[in-house]
Amino acid sequence: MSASSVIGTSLTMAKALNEGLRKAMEDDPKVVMMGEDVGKLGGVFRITDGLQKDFGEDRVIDTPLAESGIVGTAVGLAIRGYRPVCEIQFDGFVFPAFDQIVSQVAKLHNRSAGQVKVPITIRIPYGGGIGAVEHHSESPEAYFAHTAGLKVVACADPSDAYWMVQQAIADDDPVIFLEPKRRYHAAKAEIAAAPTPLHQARVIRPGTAATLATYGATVSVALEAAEAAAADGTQLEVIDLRSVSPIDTETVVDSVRRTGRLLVTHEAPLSFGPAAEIAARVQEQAFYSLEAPVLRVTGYDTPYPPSRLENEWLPNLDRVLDGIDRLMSY
Amino acid sequence: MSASSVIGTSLTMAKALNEGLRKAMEDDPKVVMMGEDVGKLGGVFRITDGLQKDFGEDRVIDTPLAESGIVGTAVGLAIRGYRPVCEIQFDGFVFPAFDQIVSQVAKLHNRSAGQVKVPITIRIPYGGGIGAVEHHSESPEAYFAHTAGLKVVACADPSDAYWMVQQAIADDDPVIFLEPKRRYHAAKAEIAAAPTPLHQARVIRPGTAATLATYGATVSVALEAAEAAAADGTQLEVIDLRSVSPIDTETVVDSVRRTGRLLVTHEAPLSFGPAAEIAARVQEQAFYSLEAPVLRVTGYDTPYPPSRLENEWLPNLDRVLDGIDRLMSY
Amino acid sequence: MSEHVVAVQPEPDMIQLLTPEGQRVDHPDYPLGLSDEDIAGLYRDLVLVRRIDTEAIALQRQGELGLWASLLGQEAAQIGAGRALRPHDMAFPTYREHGVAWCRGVDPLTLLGLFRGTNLGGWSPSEHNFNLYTIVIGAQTLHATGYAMGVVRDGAVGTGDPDRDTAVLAFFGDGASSQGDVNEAFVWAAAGNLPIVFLCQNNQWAISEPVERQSRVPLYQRSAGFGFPGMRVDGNDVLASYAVTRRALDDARNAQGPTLIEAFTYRMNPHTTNDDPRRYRLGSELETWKLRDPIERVRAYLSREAGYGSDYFAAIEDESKKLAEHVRAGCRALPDPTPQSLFDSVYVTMPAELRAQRDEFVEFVGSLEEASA
Amino acid sequence: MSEHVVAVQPEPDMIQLLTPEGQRVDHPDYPLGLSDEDIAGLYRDLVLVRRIDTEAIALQRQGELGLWASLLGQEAAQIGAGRALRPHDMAFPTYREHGVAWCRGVDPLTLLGLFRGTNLGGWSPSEHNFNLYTIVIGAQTLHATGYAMGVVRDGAVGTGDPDRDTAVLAFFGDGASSQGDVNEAFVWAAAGNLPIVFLCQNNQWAISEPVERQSRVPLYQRSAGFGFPGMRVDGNDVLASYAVTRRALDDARNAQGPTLIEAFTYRMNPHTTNDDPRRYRLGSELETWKLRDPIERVRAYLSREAGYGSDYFAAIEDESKKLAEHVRAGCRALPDPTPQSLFDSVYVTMPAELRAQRDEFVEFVGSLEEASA
Ligand SMILES: Cc1ncc(C[n+]2csc(CCOP(=O)(O)OP(=O)(O)O)c2C)c(N)n1
Ligand SMILES: Cc1ncc(C[n+]2csc(CCOP(=O)(O)OP(=O)(O)O)c2C)c(N)n1
Ligand SMILES: [Mg+2]
Ligand SMILES: [Mg+2]
Repeated sequence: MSASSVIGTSLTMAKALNEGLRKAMEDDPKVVMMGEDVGKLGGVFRITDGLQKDFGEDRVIDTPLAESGIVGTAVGLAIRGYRPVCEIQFDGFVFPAFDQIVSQVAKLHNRSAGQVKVPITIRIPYGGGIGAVEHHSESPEAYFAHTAGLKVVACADPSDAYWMVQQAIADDDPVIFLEPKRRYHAAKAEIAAAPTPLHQARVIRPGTAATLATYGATVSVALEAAEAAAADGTQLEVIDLRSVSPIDTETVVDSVRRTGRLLVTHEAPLSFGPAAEIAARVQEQAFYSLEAPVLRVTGYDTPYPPSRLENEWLPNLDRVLDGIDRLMSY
Repeated sequence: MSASSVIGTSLTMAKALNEGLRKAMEDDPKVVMMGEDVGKLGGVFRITDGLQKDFGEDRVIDTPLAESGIVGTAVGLAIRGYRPVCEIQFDGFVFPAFDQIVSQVAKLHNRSAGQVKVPITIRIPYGGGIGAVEHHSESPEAYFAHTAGLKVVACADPSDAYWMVQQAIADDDPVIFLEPKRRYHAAKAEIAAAPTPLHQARVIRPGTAATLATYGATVSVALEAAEAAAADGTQLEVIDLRSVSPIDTETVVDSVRRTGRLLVTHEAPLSFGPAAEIAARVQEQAFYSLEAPVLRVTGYDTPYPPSRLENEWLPNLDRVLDGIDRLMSY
Repeated sequence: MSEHVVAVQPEPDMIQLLTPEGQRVDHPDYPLGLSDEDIAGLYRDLVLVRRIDTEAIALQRQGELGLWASLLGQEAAQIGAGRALRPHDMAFPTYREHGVAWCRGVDPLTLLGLFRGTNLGGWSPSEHNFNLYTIVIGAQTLHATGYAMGVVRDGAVGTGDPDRDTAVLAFFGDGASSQGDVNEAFVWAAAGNLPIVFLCQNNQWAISEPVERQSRVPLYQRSAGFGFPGMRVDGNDVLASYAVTRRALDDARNAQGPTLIEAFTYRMNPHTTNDDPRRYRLGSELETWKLRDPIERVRAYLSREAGYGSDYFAAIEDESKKLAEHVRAGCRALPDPTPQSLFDSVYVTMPAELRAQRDEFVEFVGSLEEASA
Repeated sequence: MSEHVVAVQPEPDMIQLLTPEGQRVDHPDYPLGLSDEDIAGLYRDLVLVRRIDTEAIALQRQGELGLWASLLGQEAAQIGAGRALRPHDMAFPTYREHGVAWCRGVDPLTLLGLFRGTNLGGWSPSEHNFNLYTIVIGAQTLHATGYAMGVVRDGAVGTGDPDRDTAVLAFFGDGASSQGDVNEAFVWAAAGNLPIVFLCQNNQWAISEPVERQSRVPLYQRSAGFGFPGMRVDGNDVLASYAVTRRALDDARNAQGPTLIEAFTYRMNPHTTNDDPRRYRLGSELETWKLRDPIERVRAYLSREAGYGSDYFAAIEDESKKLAEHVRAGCRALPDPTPQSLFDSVYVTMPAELRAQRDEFVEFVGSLEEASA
């Protein structure tokens, strides 16, 4: 299937990503995929399914089993003029590559005073809710968002998945691309005819009573919560941030100026997490508009729990609604 | 010199740390020091000076040159019942050990449902202002503070340095111990007779107009700023947080309830940094007391710059005073 | 003890003491020193751990486990190594060493909890001298190395006292051999002449990647360049696995330093119950390896050469059925952890802010229960 | 060309083509193929990079540089390797390869900027085919490996066209050999049969740690277990360093795969200007190595065997003085970066929020200047 034909069709997020990657490879011969099991197997989630068959082993590379090596060699490929797309098999396995990401990928453009570009995309299936064992359900975005030189984005629906992965790859800056793995096979959705700018947030449900901002895996939870709250007469405005770094603060602040209230939700642990940054900015930029403090509903400050407890740990519908209740009680 | 004799004497922070480590080794034969150059050389900052000579090569270990190996073997030593103290030579070199710290050191106690203790202390000379080359001036505390299972503390004066390093080592939980390297040889100060609890913040200068909260390397800047502001008639309350994780939020909130205003300063970059967490908590817990938004004066969202620019980049006296001006203008 | 013949090795340089056909072979450097009764005991181990594995796969299919990483085909490497350990030795497993866990006295149900999602590793490492499963590839090799540093510092090596001298056994896979951590562990072990044995189960695959993706030379050769010996053993031969590991552990205990053992074996099942190997390997490969089955050859030896009869095998079959029953019933009965245990054991001393988070959580969960009551 | 004698190697297995006394030696596998004029050129390189080093140390003492990492004693390893590169080959240095930088045409002043703190690495890697200095130990070996993957994908290896076939040269230190990244680079290079040469300058020390802390066997042996050859060269012998590196680079270009070269040398100065080696090593060690000085032996050869006279040496001394002048004056004249350049080149496309941060910063800096005016 030629990728351009998917516009207007309905796809799962997994398929949309696959089509997006295929399109990126068609558009630019310098794009290479690399990672553990991305070739013959098509990745443990099959996101790169069929790409090695169609583009060859030189462009879809089953690497040795070492994440620092994957990202470190991607840096070298980038210096040679390639545009590597690394797959990290699961969120919890990105840490062996942390040094290469933070000290090399993020800094090389700056180190070279702009003379070297590092257009690497690091794809990370992230987040919980799939009943997995340890290290397979984490949300490491805050680590990367705190690192100057990196961009961090998360897709939440198939159309964004299709477009954003192409935008990330085409971007001359390094991008950490978060894929909410538990949404890979959720409801199909239509692929839009054109992309939204990569770092622009989107109001995905207008409302007046309060703003609910989130991204990635928890966007669907936020929409459910807005549905439930509406049934109770509370109209929530839901924002899909899409980009964790940079954050489109303006869209959030605009909304809060209208609603006076903000709840932020994500799966990453609470303390020093992304919601803290959003709270800090919003209370600074919309101080006089806030009728309540910015509240946060997130993963707890514990390691990701054994899967029998993950539903309690995750910011689920009940917890978000409870947060909204607390927010409205001010 | 027997360590107990230093109480009441005046020491530099470097010497105080050295005495604190010595005392910890005397008190518990399971305490071992490990790292690059910590033995014969006494560390590049001489913080472990003389310890190998006095305690032997088995307890002060010059390791091979690999940070993942240093921390990973420390985990094994801890499982065997030891209490390892790892020195990371400079802040920017902790990242090769990131996986071992985040996925093993932080999680092993939880993984074992409490059956394994990991009483590892990871000492990191951190922060800028010493005219160094790349990777030698960073402030990585937010990465660790966002990681459940770790504790993160920073000493700011010789007495705290002496006591806190012993408390960190004696703690059964893993502690990231940040040493503000540019303060190693700053003014001597007297070693107090008894320690403050490790995770308790301290009001180091009382005031009424606004609260200035910080830790580690920027405590002295905050005190200078308070001095300067006092000359202009603005009485700032300065809090040395001492512990970045857990944060003693209560002490900060108490202060803000009285002053109505808060500025947080640290060297780590702004976005997704520690000040964001403090702002998020304070606006939540002291919403009705705040007369102005919580403001932040921190490193910028760029890689640490070449040293000829570091004074501009760091939260220096001018920048903190400017922040106070903005804070008071609400 | 039956007559021994020296057979041709199926792979050059691979140490074998029992051929796939069940014939005992001698190797000058690795005398076996086991009675037929001992061998019958190993046979029992092999059968029982395979049965646990079979049951676990079934339980996963029935939705009782979230996942299972099968050891099928690797029983001999694991039982051989596991039985070579002395009680006070310490072992550091990956996520697939169910056979070693068995040898270390870990209740299979505790293991299942991890794959069911009721715990993250429920046993006490110090009680069993068997560390928790480590999922991040290779990380445990450094833990094992550090533990061995502790052994040296405790003076528990090279004393000649068998109840004191202690060895450490670190497991890892062929894929893991590429990780920086594993190679750093080699550096440390060599530099410190540590009492550690690195046991690489080369099961030919790292999920979909054949071992050739990791190395173009046999993995046992890796250690020489770090300054310690390496050897390849037939990992489907429980006797060779036992003898070679025991020898290396003895060397470690006697302050002879580290050894790398490559146990040449095969992962006969998918990587985990989530995997579909039809996408990346030929069925014929599996067929070849079935001829080298680790259990069949011991059974052949016992019945043909050591005079064990159907009674013996029936008794073990019986025991195996009972174990299966224990595993099935026990797994279903594993209690879910309580919600508030989320906050337990994050720290030895729970910080006040986490306690507040827990208290809010408990209150919230209570309010939900109330609402739904 | 003078008569060659085969001398006894001072270290077993160490390749040497010029003895410390200045005698040419032949090695069957490494024909030199240089004229005396070429050798005189190498001599010039050695003298000039040593001079840059001397000046930099002085500049640091005068407060003009924050730090300097001296190459004293390692000139031959660097010039030999640097001159073995073809223009379109790519090199990946650590922080000490000033001699290689020289060969790659990087202005010494640009280098000094890094140590002065006016830049983080000012040259264009693609213009010089010389990557930026990398300070995180070992990280660059993976970059070099990835670059070599790109070379292969560009079809720039094994074509037989010398202007097309490209090799990659990765530098690292004896200390760095312990890092996971370096060993992962070996895994990748071997698995991909990549056109890369790993050049380990074993200068005997990693700050205060002697090489025995990292390995109990010679470092050149490390690569064999990964599946590619390694050899030790006399790193104080510029001719051997040249010939061995050239041969390895040729092999790489010809699709023969990777090579590890251990250049056996000595760091004659402190680790950096911050270091005090009296704390950890004996002065007598330095005295021994002075007898193996990399420059003296070439001078001895040129004057004794190749007929170069004092005129030649005086001319080079003259050039060296001029270079010193250029370095001294140029360093002092290096402009400080503008404050607002803090925000340049963090991203190719500056995000709006960072632009806002910059604008605020510029305004703030302006207000300070106003206030102080
Ligand atoms: C650091 C890390 N990266 C990736 C993974 C995902 N993963 C789990 S098992 C596996 C393959 C391991 O292969 P091998 O080491 O040969 O062990 P085997 O599974 O064959 O026993 C991978 C890639 C992981 N667990 N840890
Ligand atoms: C990851 C990392 N850890 C620590 C350091 C600090 N450091 C700088 S140079 C050095 C010693 C390196 O020794 P070696 O590799 O032998 O190179 P040499 O300096 O001798 O050229 C150390 C520990 C670093 N730069 N990077
Ligand atoms: Mg395997
Ligand atoms: Mg060195």
